[in-house]
Amino acid sequence: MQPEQKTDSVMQRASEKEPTPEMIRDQELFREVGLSLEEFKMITHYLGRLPNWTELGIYSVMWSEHCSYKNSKPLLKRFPVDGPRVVQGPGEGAGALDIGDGQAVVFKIESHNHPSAVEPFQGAATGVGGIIRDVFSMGARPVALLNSLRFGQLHHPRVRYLFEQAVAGIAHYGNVIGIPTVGGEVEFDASYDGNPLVNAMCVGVLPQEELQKGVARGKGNPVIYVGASTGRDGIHGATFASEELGEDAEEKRPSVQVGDPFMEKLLLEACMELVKKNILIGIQDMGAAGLTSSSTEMAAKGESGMELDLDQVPQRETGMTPYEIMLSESQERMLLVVEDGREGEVQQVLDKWGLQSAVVGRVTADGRYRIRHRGNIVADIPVNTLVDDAPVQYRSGVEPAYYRENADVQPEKSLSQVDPVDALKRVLASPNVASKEWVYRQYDHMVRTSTAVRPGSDAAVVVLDGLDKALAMSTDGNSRYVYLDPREGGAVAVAEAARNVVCSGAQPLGITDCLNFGSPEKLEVFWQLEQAVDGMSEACRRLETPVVGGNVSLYNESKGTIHPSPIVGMVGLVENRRHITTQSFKRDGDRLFLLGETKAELGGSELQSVIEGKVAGRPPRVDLEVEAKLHQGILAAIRKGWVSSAHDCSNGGVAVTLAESTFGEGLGAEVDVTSPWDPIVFLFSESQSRAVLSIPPQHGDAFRQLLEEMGVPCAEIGRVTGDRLTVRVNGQQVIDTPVQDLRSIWEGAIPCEMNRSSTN
Amino acid sequence: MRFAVPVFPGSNCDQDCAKAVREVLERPADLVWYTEDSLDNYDAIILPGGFSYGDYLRTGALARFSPVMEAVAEAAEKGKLVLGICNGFQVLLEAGLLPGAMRVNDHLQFRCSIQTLQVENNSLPFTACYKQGEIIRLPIAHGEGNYYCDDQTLQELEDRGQIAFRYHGENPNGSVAGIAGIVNRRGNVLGLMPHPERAIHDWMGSRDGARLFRSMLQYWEGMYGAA
Amino acid sequence: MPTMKSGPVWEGKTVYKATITVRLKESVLDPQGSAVQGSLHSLGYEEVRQVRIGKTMEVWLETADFQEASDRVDAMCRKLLANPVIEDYEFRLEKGA
Amino acid sequence: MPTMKSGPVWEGKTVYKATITVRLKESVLDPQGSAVQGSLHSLGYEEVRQVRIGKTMEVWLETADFQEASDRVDAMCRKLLANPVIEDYEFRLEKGA
Ligand SMILES: Nc1ncnc2c1ncn2[C@@H]1O[C@H](COP(=O)(O)OP(=O)(O)O)[C@@H](O)[C@H]1O
Ligand SMILES: [Mg+2]
Repeated sequence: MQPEQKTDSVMQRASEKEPTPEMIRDQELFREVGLSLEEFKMITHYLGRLPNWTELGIYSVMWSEHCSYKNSKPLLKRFPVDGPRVVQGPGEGAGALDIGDGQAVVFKIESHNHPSAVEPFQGAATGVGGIIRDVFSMGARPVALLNSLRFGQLHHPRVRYLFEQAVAGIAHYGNVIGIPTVGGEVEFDASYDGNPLVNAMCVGVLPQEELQKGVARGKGNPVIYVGASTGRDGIHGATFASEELGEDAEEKRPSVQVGDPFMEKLLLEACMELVKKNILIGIQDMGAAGLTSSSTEMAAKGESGMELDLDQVPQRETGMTPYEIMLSESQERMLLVVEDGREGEVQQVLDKWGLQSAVVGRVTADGRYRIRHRGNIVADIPVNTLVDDAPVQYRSGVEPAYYRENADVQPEKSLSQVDPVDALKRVLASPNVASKEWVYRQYDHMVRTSTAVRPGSDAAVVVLDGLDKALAMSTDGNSRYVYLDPREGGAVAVAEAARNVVCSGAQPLGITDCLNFGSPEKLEVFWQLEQAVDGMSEACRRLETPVVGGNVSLYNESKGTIHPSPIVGMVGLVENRRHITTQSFKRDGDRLFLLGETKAELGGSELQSVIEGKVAGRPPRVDLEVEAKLHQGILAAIRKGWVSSAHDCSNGGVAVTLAESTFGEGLGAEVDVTSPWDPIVFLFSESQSRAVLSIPPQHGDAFRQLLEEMGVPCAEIGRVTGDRLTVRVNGQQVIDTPVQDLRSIWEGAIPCEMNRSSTN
Repeated sequence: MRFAVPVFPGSNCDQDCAKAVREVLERPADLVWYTEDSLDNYDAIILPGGFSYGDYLRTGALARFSPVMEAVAEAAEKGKLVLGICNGFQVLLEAGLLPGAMRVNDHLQFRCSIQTLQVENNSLPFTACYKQGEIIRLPIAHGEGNYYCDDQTLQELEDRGQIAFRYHGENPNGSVAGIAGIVNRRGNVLGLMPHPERAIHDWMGSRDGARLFRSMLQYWEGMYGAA
Repeated sequence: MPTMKSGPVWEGKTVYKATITVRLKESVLDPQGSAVQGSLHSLGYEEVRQVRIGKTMEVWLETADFQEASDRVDAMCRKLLANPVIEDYEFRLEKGA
Repeated sequence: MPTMKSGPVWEGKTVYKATITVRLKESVLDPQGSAVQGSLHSLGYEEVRQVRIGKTMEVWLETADFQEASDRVDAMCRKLLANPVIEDYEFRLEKGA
């Protein structure tokens, strides 16, 4: 066919209500769907004519930040993505790493921030549903879920409502589908008052030969649509996610989607059966930008074209236009490509699970993306212009003034006079540090009977059926540090995630990340993004944990910009179940060791936040060489069977590390240390690369010798005993409190806040 | 002794139950699709937890009309052991194989935690390996475990020793009289909200659930010999 | 209406809409109602004396006549839509979409 | 919608009962309704064309007059009882327990 003939045959308008191509141009209607004049010109150039409304919609979602990463692509290139274990790096639904025995772990994290700000229950629930589809569309059996959450201050009733509903939504989806939610993290800060963050991570496992890809290949092969029917829900969700939450966020409410975890459970089982039968050429979920992004990406990856007939698409509302069908983000839908003639086999499996399906198109060889509706061609676009040729923005950031001003702040001085017991109680009562049981007791964290370390320890551990191995996993990110110094903060996020995994007895393998930032058009925000990516990259290189996938969520602004919040999802491998270690003290009489060096680092600390109500100064620095040595030392000791408990030092410093270790079994500790610092600094400094380990008395000496040989600073600081936490610093008793008192404060803080009413 | 684990659309503890039978008892356990209408080849049935039919309408309400439920009723009638765990319990209530009904937890939240229970009657086919009055720990994970029955039914349950387990200490869902699990009059059908299959190894946090399965095997061997 | 078959009359059948209300029996404690009442109080609605929560179901069905529709809906309620152990139901039937 | 005008209040308060119906907006997917519809079909009720499931709430409250009761119930709905993002509500108010 000649291009000119085709242009003639593309319908200009699918409905009377749609603007004509000329109107789009003359009235600059492209701006309404988030495209710039420049981008509109590019589209016109690629098509060789004016786009109609449907085509414009398709470009707008495919070129949105959410799908095209137009602002972040150049930065993502800086991440290390290779390594001996990498089976699948960024570019598919999820990344995959070799875990031996022919198996791979498949995992990814994704944001659902904007939908959760508008409708927290469904927004969070559909976020979980989406990330699960990303993992099983790779052919992997999902085995665990995690999440990372950011909310404003709990004294606002609306914030309580958002928090309560988002947690309930996450719980609902995971519980119903039957995948344990084994971990996560939550931070509270005023910067999230109007813009909460909801990131969900899913981890799956598969035999490597069953790894699937999202490709469409083979001219004439059928494209099969499976799952829920398409409605008008979520239209323009991808664009919505790529804009600031303005005053009109409320009006964008129709774009809220409702999740059906029951449907997804059926879809999951059906897809697992199809994978086992080995009949799929390609499979991809319909996530952001729905049918449009799944089908175009499959065609682009397969270097093919595709022709879709929208009349075949199952629809649950009448009179939907091509624009609406293409851009709908109805949930629980999948797109499959199979060999011509094997539709029947697919059908059989789908029928068993009671899923509706339809052949909605065919793979073509001409690189065109062609859509039919009621017999007319309503879009005809070169596929690669949607996916590979999406415009990219190159920017460079500007260092914000606050960063310079913070250089002079010295919180160590202003905080040194605080009473240690009072400080400990206030830090333990801070919702950032307080027990998150209120959250995770709503998650079924035991279904699948593989959870060896339940939520509440440094990392969760999930055992693998039939193998002696286990997977440790954790999500981390300290947004205050990143705000104060994005480069350090980015590196710390990776280091802390790895440290958590190590303290559980695992070798860190790799990460997935979610970059939650404000508007990249603000050059200070872009600077934060750039710096954070550099810090994370550096840490990933040094700790040998490549980035195998991730997600970017920009434009997180409502009343102001959120704290820059890169989240790291780390997966580690426990070689032998005997190595699984948790943070609670186990035995009276065990010797206590503090590994690592304590410096006077209170910038961005929990202590500063609860006492002074501010985030200022420089955050703790991380020396990646030191960090790596710490990991090796802890793992070596664990593998020798010498470690009763291991808990890293993070928010709230050594004081919180010690207190939290006593809570599990109610076993107290007597600690006696010498330190160059004031007691308050020693106790609450958040210096990196530290952990507290308890060691049975008979192994203590050998342990210390091993760690010293490995170059890890190692101080014996006391022992596990009784039911009080007692701490002497430089001969002065600074804490002597019953564990039970501390525990009630720590356990009660969030439930107590949440018992107050909330409103939507 | 051969176990069947019926699978409804939305069941999600089916594999866990089968695995528990294999690991604790070393006996075969088959997953049986909900469209099956015969369970003649099995000696015991475990209705698994999960969200059959999404728990839509009422928990267990839609599953009870599956063909396999007629076979379950038949098996119960014949005196075979039928164990309903969590959603399985809810299905048994809806199917009328056990008295009462389930309401949403009194605090309205889903609750997952390891809970202490008291064994109220150890003379049942499901509880013989426990001591009378023993305090055990089993995980729960449900949003609707708030068992209800009227006063007369409760009195009957008490009088006839049909209460198998009661929550000890905290009542995690508001159930009447702290009931965690009940049997039918004949004692061969047990429904309970806690998950014994999630407590069979120390690394799971408790292994008190293993003895429930052992009790079933012991009972069966007592009836039919160790085949 | 998304999944509904076209016009109201089709092969001699009529579309009826049943609006069914299912309530917990009065003797059954309603945990949701109590919780909502608690929330209303703490939001400052202290004048609230009691709250009971039930379900409302709208069922569109196509039958020969009103009587058949009514019989069928009643049967659906008895069999599936309400649980007689703890719930009561009532319904209203009207003609048309 | 209530239309009664409030009269002068001479003495104490009156109990009103509000019957509130909360439904999913028409454009919002109702997976529960679809599942119930599927079950009704497989139970032989093939005449069912669509099912939508919502909530009904009965709230008893004690206020000075009808108008106040009506205003307060409306506020409760907006603030707590209905989720305006995905649900619509309506209510009926009557006097007496
Ligand atoms: N922050 C990031 N770090 C690394 N890889 C990323 C990041 N963001 C996105 N990617 C990768 O880019 C690819 C496209 O991502 P995305 O469009 O989010 O996938 P999906 O289509 O499943 O939503 C994915 O493979 C993803 O892993
Ligand atoms: Mg930690």
